[in-house]
Order: sequence, then C-alpha cells, then structure tokens
Amino acid sequence: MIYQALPLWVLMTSLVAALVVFVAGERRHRLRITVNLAAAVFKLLLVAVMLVGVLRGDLFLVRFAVLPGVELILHADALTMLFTTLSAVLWLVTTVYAISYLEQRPNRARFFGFFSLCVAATMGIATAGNLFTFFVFYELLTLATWPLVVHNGWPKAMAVGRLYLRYTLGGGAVLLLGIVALNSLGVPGDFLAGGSLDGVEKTHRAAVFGIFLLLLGGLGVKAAVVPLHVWLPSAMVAPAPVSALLHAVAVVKAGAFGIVRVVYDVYGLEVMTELQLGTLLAAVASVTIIYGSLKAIAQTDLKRRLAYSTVSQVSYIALGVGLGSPLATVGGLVHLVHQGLMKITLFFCAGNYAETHGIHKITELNGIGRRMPWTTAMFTLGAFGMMGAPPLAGFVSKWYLGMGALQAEALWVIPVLLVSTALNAIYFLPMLYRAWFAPPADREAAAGLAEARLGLLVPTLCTGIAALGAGVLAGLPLSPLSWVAFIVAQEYGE
Amino acid sequence: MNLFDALTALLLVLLAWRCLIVPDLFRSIVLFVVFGLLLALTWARLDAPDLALAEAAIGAGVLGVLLLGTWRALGSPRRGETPSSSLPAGLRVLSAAGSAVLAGALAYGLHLLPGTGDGAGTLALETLPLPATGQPVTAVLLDFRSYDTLLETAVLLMAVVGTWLARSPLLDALSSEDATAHTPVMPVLMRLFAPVLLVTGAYLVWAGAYTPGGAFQGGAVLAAAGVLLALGRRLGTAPDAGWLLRLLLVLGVLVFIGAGLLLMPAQNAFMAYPERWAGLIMHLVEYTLAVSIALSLLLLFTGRPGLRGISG
Amino acid sequence: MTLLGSLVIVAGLFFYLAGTVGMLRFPDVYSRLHAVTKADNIGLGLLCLGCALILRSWTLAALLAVIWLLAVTAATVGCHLIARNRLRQDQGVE
Amino acid sequence: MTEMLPVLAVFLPLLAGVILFLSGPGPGGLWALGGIVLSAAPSLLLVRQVAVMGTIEHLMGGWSVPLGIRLMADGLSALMILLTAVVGVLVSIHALGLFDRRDAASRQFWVLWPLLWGALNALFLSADLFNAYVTLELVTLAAIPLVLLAGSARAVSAALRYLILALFGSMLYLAGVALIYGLTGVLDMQLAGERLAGGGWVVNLAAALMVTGLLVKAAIVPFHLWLPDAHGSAPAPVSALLSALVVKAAVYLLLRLWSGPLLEPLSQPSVAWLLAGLGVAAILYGSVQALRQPRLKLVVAYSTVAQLGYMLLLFPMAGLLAWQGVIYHGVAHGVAKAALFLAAGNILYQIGHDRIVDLRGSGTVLAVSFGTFAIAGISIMGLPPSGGFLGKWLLLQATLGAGAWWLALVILAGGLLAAGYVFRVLRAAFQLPDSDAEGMEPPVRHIGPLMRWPALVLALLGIALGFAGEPLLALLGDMPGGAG
Amino acid sequence: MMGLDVYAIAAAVLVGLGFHGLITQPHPLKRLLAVNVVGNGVFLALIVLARRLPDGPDPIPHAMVLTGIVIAVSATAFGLALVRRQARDAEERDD
Repeated sequence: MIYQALPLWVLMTSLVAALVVFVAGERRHRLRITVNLAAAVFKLLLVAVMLVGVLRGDLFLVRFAVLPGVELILHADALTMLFTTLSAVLWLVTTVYAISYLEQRPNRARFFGFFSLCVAATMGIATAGNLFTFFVFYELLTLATWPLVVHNGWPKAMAVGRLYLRYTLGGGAVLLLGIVALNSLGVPGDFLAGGSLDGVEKTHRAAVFGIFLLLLGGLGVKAAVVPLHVWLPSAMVAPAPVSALLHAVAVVKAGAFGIVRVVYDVYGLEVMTELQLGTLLAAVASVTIIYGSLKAIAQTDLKRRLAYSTVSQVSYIALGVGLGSPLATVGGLVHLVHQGLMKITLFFCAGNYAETHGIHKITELNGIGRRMPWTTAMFTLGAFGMMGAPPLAGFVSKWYLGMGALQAEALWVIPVLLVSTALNAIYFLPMLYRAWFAPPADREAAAGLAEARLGLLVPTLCTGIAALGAGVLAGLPLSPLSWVAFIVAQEYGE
Repeated sequence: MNLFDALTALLLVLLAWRCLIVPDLFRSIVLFVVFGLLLALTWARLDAPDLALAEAAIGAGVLGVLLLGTWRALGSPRRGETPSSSLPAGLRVLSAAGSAVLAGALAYGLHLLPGTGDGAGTLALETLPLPATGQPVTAVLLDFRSYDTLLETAVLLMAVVGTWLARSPLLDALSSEDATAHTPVMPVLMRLFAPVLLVTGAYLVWAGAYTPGGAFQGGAVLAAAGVLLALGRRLGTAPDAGWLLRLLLVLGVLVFIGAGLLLMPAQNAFMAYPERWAGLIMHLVEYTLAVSIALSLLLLFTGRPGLRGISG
Repeated sequence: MTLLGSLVIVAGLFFYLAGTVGMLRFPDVYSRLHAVTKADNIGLGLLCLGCALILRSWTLAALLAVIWLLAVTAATVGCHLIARNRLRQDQGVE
Repeated sequence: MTEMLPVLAVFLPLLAGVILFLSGPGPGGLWALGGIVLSAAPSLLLVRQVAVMGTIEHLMGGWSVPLGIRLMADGLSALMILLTAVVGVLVSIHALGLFDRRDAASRQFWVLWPLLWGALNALFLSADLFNAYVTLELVTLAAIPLVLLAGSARAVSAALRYLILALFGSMLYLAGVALIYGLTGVLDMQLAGERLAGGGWVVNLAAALMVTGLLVKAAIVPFHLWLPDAHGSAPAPVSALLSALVVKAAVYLLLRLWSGPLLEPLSQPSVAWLLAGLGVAAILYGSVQALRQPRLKLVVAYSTVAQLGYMLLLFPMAGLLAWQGVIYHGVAHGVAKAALFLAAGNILYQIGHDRIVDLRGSGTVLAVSFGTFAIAGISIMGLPPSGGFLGKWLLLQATLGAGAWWLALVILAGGLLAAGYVFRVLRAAFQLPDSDAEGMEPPVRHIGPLMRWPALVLALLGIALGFAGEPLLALLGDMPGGAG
Repeated sequence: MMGLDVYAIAAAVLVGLGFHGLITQPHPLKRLLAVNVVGNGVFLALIVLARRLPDGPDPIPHAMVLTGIVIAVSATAFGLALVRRQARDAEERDD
C-alpha cells in the first residue's frame, strides 16, 4: 500500500517541509536551509522511483471520499510524471538559487514556507486524478503564490498582489462553475485515457461546448492566454526566484497542464475534433503567441520582456494540444519541459544581473558579456533556444509542432510558427548584441571580471546545460522527447 | 354586542395608541400602567383569573414601578419631551399603512379560526384529575409543560445577571433627595401594608394548587412587599450578593432540575413524578419557585447584587 | 335586596362622576387631589356595599370591606405624598 | 440510558451555569473548566448516540405528545449540537485566558455562557412550537448580557437595540404560533404539520409572521442593523459565540419549520424566491459593507450578515443537495467565523486597536493571529480544501441541478467578495510599515497560550471540515419530511 | 359570541399599534413600551383563542401567556436597566 500511495508521499514531503519551516521561525537559518534541501533531494528520489514505476506500468492510486459521489484522487500516469519530474528538478535548483539570493533579506521563514507550499500544490496538480482534486490544488496554488508575489511588501507589490488575486480567483470561480456544470451533467470528471465524457456530448451538445469555454477561461488565466494574461508581466515585481520558478514553471505550467488534462483526459480527442474545440483552442493559442511576442518587443524592462515571452511560449503548448495530431501533441508536450528549462535559465540570468549589478533595463545590458561572461553565455544559450535555433530544445519542439500541423492539415499554423520565430529573434538578438558587442556605458564597468556569486551562478549553469542537453540529446531513452513519445503512444493508443 | 366588552376593547386600544403617540415620557408611562391594569381587568372578564392576577401583579405592578423608577433615574435633561420621530414623513405613513395591514390581516385571521375541539386543550381538561393539582393552569404549568416553566425561571435568572452587568442600580439613584424619605406617613404605610402583602403573597402561592394563583403571582406580590420595604429605607442594597441570597435566587431552578434529574431513572422520563409524591414535589417546587421569583423581581428593581437590612 | 343593591351602586357611580368632574374642573393640584380621593373613596365604598347586598354572602362582604379599607389607605397615603411633593416643589426645596 | 441523553444535554450546562453562579468569586479557572467539561460531555455522547441509533426522542414529563413537550434529536440537531460543543469548548478555553474569575463582571461570563449553551442545546432539541419560542428567548437573553461584558458605551447601546429588536422578533414569532394553535389546537411540530396539510390563508399569515420574526432574530438584511454593533463591540469570545452559534439558532429554527409544519406555505414558489432574494441581498450587501468597514471586528461582523444569506438559498431549490449544502455551509461558517473573531480579538488585545489601516507591518509581530485569520479566511471564502468549499460545492450542484444559473453566479460572487475583505486584512500583514513610522510599536500586551492556540485549532478544524464531508453528511441523514 | 370578536380585533389593533410605535419612536424606553404593547396584543389574541373550547377555558394558552408575561417582564426589566445605563453614560459623556 505504501508504494501505491507514492504520489501522496511526494506531495507530503514539501507540505511537511513547509510546516517545519513555518514552525522553525525566522532565526533558525541553518535548520531551514537543511530542511529545504533535504526535502528537495528526497522528493527527487521519490519522483525517480515513481518514474521507474510508471515506466514498468505499476499502478499508483490514492482515493479519499470527501463527499458522497465526490473523491480526492491522486494517481501517477505518464503525463503526471512529465510535469512532476520537471517541477522536482527545478524546485531543487531554485531552492539553491533562492537561499543565496535572499542572503540578508527579512521574512525568509515566511518565504520558504510558502515556497514549499507552492511546490506541494504543483505536485498536487500534477498527480490529480480528477477535476475536483485538480481544482483543490489549483486554488491552493493561488493561495500559496499570493504571499510570494507580495513578499517585498512595497506598495507597488501590494497593488500587483491585488491584480494577481482578481485574475486568479476570478479564473478559479469560472473554473469551479465549469467543473460543477460538468458534474451536474453526470460526468464525474475523472482523468481517463480516452476522455470521460462517455457520450454526454451527444445529448447536451451546446452545454458541453459552453462548459469547455468555462474550463478554458478558468485555466486560461494561469496559462496566460491573451485576454487573461495581464497579471503575468506585472507579477515580475516579485523577487527573482519567485518569478523564475513560479511564473516561468509552476503557475503558468499548471494552467497549460490543466488544458492538456481537460483536452485529453476529460473531453478526449474525438469530442474535441467533433465540436471543433481543437481549432478554437489552436486559434486562441496562435493569437496569444503573436500578441505575446509583439508586446515583448515593446518592453524596456528585462524581466517584463521575458514575461511577455513566457506568455507567447506557453501558448505553443496549447497550440500543439489544439491541433490534435500525434506529432503536434509531441511538440506541445515536449515544449512544456523545454520552455521550462530555457525560461528558468533566462530568469536566473536576469536575477544575476539585477543582484550583482542592479541591471533592470535592457539598455543597461551594454558590455555585460565581458563582465559576467558565464551568466551571459547561459543567457545566450537560453535566447537561442527560445528562438528555436537548431540543435537546441526550442527547435525540437517547434519542429514537431510544424510536422504536427502538416499531419493535421492545419496549414495556417506554419506561418504562425515562422512569424513567431522571427519575432523572437527581433526581441532577443538586440539584447545579445548589447551584451557582447556594445561598449560598456560608464568607465568603472570595464574594470574586469565581476561574475555573480557562486550560489547564483551554479544553478544558472545547471539549468542552462540541462536546456542544452534536452535539445541536443533528445534521442536518448529518458530524455523529455522520448518520454513524451511514450505518453503520446499511450494517449493515441498506437 | 355586549357594551362592556366593546367599551373595554375600545379603551384598551385608545390607551395603547395614546401611550405610544404622546411625546411626554412620564405621561406615556402612566398611560402604559393604566393600560396594564385595564388589561388585567379584560383577562378577568375573559375567564382567565390566573392571568389577571399575574398581569396586575407583574405587568402593571412591578413593571410600573420599574418604569417610573427608570424615568426618575433618567435625569432631568432626558425626562421631558422625547424627540419626535426622526423618520421622514413618507416612511411614517408607510409604517402606519404596514401596521394597519398587519392588524387587519391578524384580525381577519383570528376571526376565521374555527374552534377545534380535539386540540391539546380538551385533552388537558380531560386528564385534569390525574395530576395532583385541581387548577388547570397550574397543572399545565407544573406538570404537562413543566419544561417551559423551568426554562422561564432560567430567563428570570439571566435577566437578573444582565441587570447586574448593566451596573445601573435603580435604588441608589432614588435614595437621597427623594421626598418619601422624610415623611412620617411612610413608616405607617409600611407597617400596615408590608405584612398584608406578605400574607397575601404567601396565600396566593399556597392557593395556586386549587384556585387561581401560583408561584408567579404570589412571587410578584412578595416582590411588591420587598419593593415597599426598599422604598421605605428598610431594605438597602449591597455591592455583592452573599451566598445565601444567591442560593435563594437559584433555589427554584435547582429544586426543579434536581427533582427532574433525580427521579428520572425511576420514571424513565424527565420531570415525571411518581404517583405518591407528585403532590408533595409540586408543592415543594412551587414554594421554592415563588421565593426565587420574588427575590429575582426585587433584584431587578434594585439593580445591585446585594441586599441588606437597615434597622430603625 | 338586588334592587336596593343596584340603587346603592348607582349612588356610588354618582360619586365617581362627581370626583372625575371635580378633577377636571378644579384649577390647582391640591383641590383636584382633594376631589379625587374623597369622592372616589366614597364611591368605592358604596360600590362594595352594593355588591355585597346583591351577592348576599357575609364572607364576600367581609372581603369587599377589606378591599375597601386597603384602597382607602393607599389612596390617602398616595394623595399625601403627591401633595407633599408638590408643596416642596412650590417652596423650591427640591 | 440513551433516553436520558437529550435531557442531560440541556440540563447539565444549565446546572453548570447555576453552580458557577452559586460558587461566587471563589476559586479560579478550575471551576470554569469543570463547568465546560460538564456541559460538553452529554452533548458529545448524544451526538455519538444519534450517529449510532438515528433519531432519539424524549417525552418531557412522561406526557404523550399533544399534551406534553417532545424533545427530538435527529441528524440536523445532532450536527448543530456538535458544532455548539466544539466551538463552545474552544471558545471557553480562549475565554479562560481572557475572563479570569476574580473580577466581578467577567465572572458573570462563566455564569451566562453555560446557560447560553444549555439554551442552545434546548433549542436544537425542541420539537414543540411554543417551547422553541421559550428556548429562542432564553438564547437571546443569555446572549445580550454577554455583549455587555465589554462595558463600553457602544456595547450598551448595541445591546439595547439588539434586545428591542430581538423581543420584537420573538413576539412576531409568538403571534404566528398563536395562529397555528388556533388552527390546529396542537403545539407539537409534527402533529401541527399534519393538521396544517390543508394550508389556506391563515396558515400563510402564520408562516409570514413566524418567518419575519425569525428573520429579525437572524439579522437577515432588512433587519440586520443590530448585528454589526452588537458583534463588533462585544469581547472576542462573546462575538465568536454570537456569530457562530446564536445568530445561526434562528436560521436553524427557520430550517426546522420549513422541513416540518410550514413546508406548504414556505415552498410556494413566490415565497421561496422571496426568501432566496433576501438571501442574495444579504450576501451582496453584507460583503460590500464588509469591504468598507474601517475596523477589523466590524468587517467580520458584516461577514456574518453576508454568510447567513447563503442559508436562505435553500428554499427555492428544495432538494437533498441544497439541504446538505446549506447546513454544511452553516457548520463550516460557524467554525471558521469563531476562529476569525478570536483571531481578530487577539490582534485587538495585543496592539490595542483594530483599525485595519494601522495594522500595516504588524504581520511579523502577530504572525500566529494573522496565520489563524488567513486559514479561517480560506473557509469563509469557500476556497478548497476548506469546509466552506464543500458547502459551496454542494450549493452550486443544487443550483445548477435546479437550473437556477443566476443563483450560482451569486454564490460565486459571494465567494469573490469574501476574498475581497479577507485579503484586505491579510494585505496589512504583508505590507511594510510606511517608511516614516518608526517601525511597528511593540504589542501592547502579550497574550498567553490559552488565548492564542484555540483560535488556530478552530481555523484548522475549518480546513479539516473540507475532508470530513462523508461522515458528517451521513450523520445529517436525509431531509426530514421535505420534498427531498 | 360577538363580544369575543371585539377583543380579537382589539388584539390585532394592539399588535399593529405596537409595530407602528416601534418603527416611529426613536426613544428606547418608548420602543420598549411599544414591544410590550405588541406582546400584550399577542397575549390577548391567545386568551381569545382559549375561550373557544366548549367546556371551559383552554389552560394551554393560559400557561403560554403566563410564561410570555414573565419573559416579557424580565426582558423589559433588563431593557430598562440598559436604558438607565445608557442615560448615565450619555450624562458622563456630556459633562
């Protein structure tokens, strides 16, 4: 039984870590750091064990009846493992980054407590077995991230916090309405491989269509789909590790992951194509991709540009899922991992620039390459990856997306991909040019090497190399690409 | 159409209307007391002697004294004109219309009600000989629905504690500059009336079992005697209630609950008294209840926890 | 006996009427007090007498007499106190 | 022995109150603790018995129903008694820290609170219309002096307005009972229900009077004026008891009447939608007012006005789901609201004021109180994984099942507005004090463990309710006699 | 039996009057009187109902009214204590 309840233990590790950190209080730094790191490593081990288990096809299932006819279900299937591994790895790296980033800052116990609570919520979202459980952890994620967004306590942070709440809680309410509506149609909302609508769409055609819009609206807030993305750029006021892990990986991916779950495991592909919901999703995604890239160009602040880049990149996943052909799905799902790795590297670099030289604006990047070579190298790696330059990870996902579009005869997607790649180049290349070739503005900047301190640099290097590896070594058995192929094989049942 | 009934009903309504409309506070209090007395008369007319006694003793008597005492303690600025209502005219008309509709509906409702023969009332009258007491109302109060009576004594206790917490003693406010303090007539009145009141109260309590009367009415008359003594400076207040006073205050409730709980195993129901002692228990309960009620009403008047005798 | 009793009651009512008229007509407090207490007491006495005659039972007659006695004492003491209070107010002793 | 439990559940707390009254200023907390245990034991035993054996009845005085009074402990009353016991014990522990028994005034808390407890149990067990009136009056008259304990002028005028309106409400209710007695000649709820089957004009009038009376006592919107001042100016444990239990008692009686004698008049569509409309007005008005209150305790008080509105949504959607949803929401609100008031009281006690604007920067100093406020806030907002969420989930299922779309939107809007006023307070905990203030002035008074932890336990209970849906709803059982 | 209905009408009018008085009178003592008038109106209605039994007055409403009176008086006494306290507070606040 213990083995079967592994998803629960994965979730509990960070929950317990959070409680210990809260109880430990502000003064005991040594204890807090050890607890955090130990929890992160232990979780990684558990995830590894689960990974092997899922590969072997073992069953991981925990059920808990909350109401007559409504259950909390935690299970682990191939899709869960994709998101769980990504989060577990990045949580460890970001914890190391955050420990050194917040060296002298106040309220660290509060920060790390909510930090591990966020990861627990993300694990919950990943291992959720039905829409009800998904929603429980989806809202818990909102509650856990708000304190991190307003961590600095400045009036501006408070205003952003209010905006963040308005969007996320509003989205949560819409999502709840969708789930309850689905439930009242007699669909319990369990995540089953081919979708669990089992014929309801025949009788209640309009209702099912409407409910999809509700679900999309609720999930779209966190997946930063165009009209609902406003909170993401302004949430950059949060400290760097928060914007790195949460707004590049946990929160945004939770929304995308939700859309994937709904499309594949609740509605199922036949219903999606039959009700034309697939093309609707793809259209919305495309609009977001283009809009996000355009807005990114207009930004002067480094983190805001990266934020808008995230807005557009996440919609690649939605695009892949929307197209519905196996190759497109592979492209979309693998981009979930690739984008996560690349974007976290870029945010780490942004954090390094801000922390060591107080650089926030893009104009201040001149000549930084000479002074912080390693960070800028990683930044360049990440940038090229995002642009989709072969053989990096970005290219792999865009390649599959393109092939998928062809497979699904959605030819209009190809120009969207090309235009977005071009736009990526437009907002990334000038930054790289400034960093490497432009002369540093003031004299003391040319004094020589002033790299970020080790605690910040090492995590950046790790994620950079991982992003590189994901692209170059895509062919290896345990690489994200092959794992996604394994998922798609299950979903499409070849 | 019996003239007396029509006149009484009309007078009742007139008194109530004047009492609520007239701006001067003192005048409305006096009207309210007169309304209470007339109401007692009405109930006597409607074959409810127990209630007539209770209304006269508690409603008009104790409440009248409390109202006048409060008016006296309000202090000069507050006593005179009460501000006319601050509501805009429109709202007053609306509320007048609303209450008229309410009254009309209630009157029509009451008019429609058929006299049901098979209700609990007839059942109570039929089973009357069973409980020890002959008097129907006391039977209902102390046997059939004794649970209500018990809860009601708890209400009285809460009101007393509440008055203590309000910390606004009535008696002290009236003490010094009151005219009654120095007249020779007061001692005469007290020496004559106090014993009469005490005897009548005791009689009422005892008679409760067979004729109209009972713990509440008797208790109220005893309380009236206490109020008289307090006004005549024979009875003063003390900052804190001695344990004896507190015991007497809760005696009624204690005995009631005790009797119910201790005998419960025997009869397998709360407050079901075994045949042989039913009469005895009811009398015991009634007497202790009367003592508690008398003291409670007195303390509601004085407003301070303690009581002490003043000699001479 | 009932005829005699009702006659007595009517006389009593007459005294009540006189008392009420007196209270309304007289100018100041003292005279009004005077009228009310005197007339009403006698009125009450006659009323009790009349009832006793009609009901023709000695016990009730005794009870009514006690009631009358108590009512009279209460009225006199009440009247005394009010008059005294009024007097003290007039002389500004308050 | 099981026959005795309902009686013990009523009379042991009353006895405890009387004994504590007798014991005078004597020994300290021990007597009070004894009183609490004496009161809590029978309630918990009764709940366990009802869970095992189902409905328990007891004929008071041994007389059969139309003549005597019947006590009935079914699922609904057992749940409410359990709520009273749990909230009661924890609030009493908090009060042990606040009201020490030597001071004369606060000693009365230990007299009035057990009496209130007994009165609440009596009301939840009563199955007799007039007895419900007496117990309702008992509850009010035990609650009002408790408001006075604070002793401020505000508390006095709030208590006075509360008393006058509560008395008026009771009189209206009694008028309704009189009409029903006139019609049927019986006072027992079940018998009256059977005899009122014909319905008719007078029954509607009686129902209107009784419901209006109860709405006044439950402070539903048009009659809510007395609640914010009374709950705002009372000491923390008292306002916790008032908001969590006393106000809910009137709504409980409304539900009991709706599922019993007054089913026909109240389930007419026009009446049902009028009540639901009042509920919606309460939710929206209460939440908006809570957003605008300067003081913390008033925010929580207006939140009570809002949350009570949910309980009126039952009437148009008469079904098992709605019944369970309304009651579960009531229980979850009781626990969470008690935690909110205790946390607010702790904050007020420690830093001397509860003006929200000046709470800025006190987050680090009052970490536990704000933590409690946040956890309890989750349940009030109806966010998972709290009890409030389950209540909201059931209510949403009911509204969608009945096709009342706009009602579902109101429920969601209520949740968002609740988030508005909860986060308005929490924001103060995270905000840095504005630069010019010389940092957070040190807390006025340090609070002992007795006052700090019960609030947290109550808040965590609110979250635990998010998982305890199954057993509690099994205890509640199906809707008595309703059209469920 | 017409006499009976006169009191029923009187009871209803009393309830109406009390209701109106409660709304329009701002002074707490007057409002307490208004509530008592409503109460007495309801009690009168109950007593009128009690007389409808063929053989003698029905004791149940009588018991109800007696309980009602005691509750009303204790509540009003407590209310009056509050009125006194409120007046005293107002006085202290004035000077």
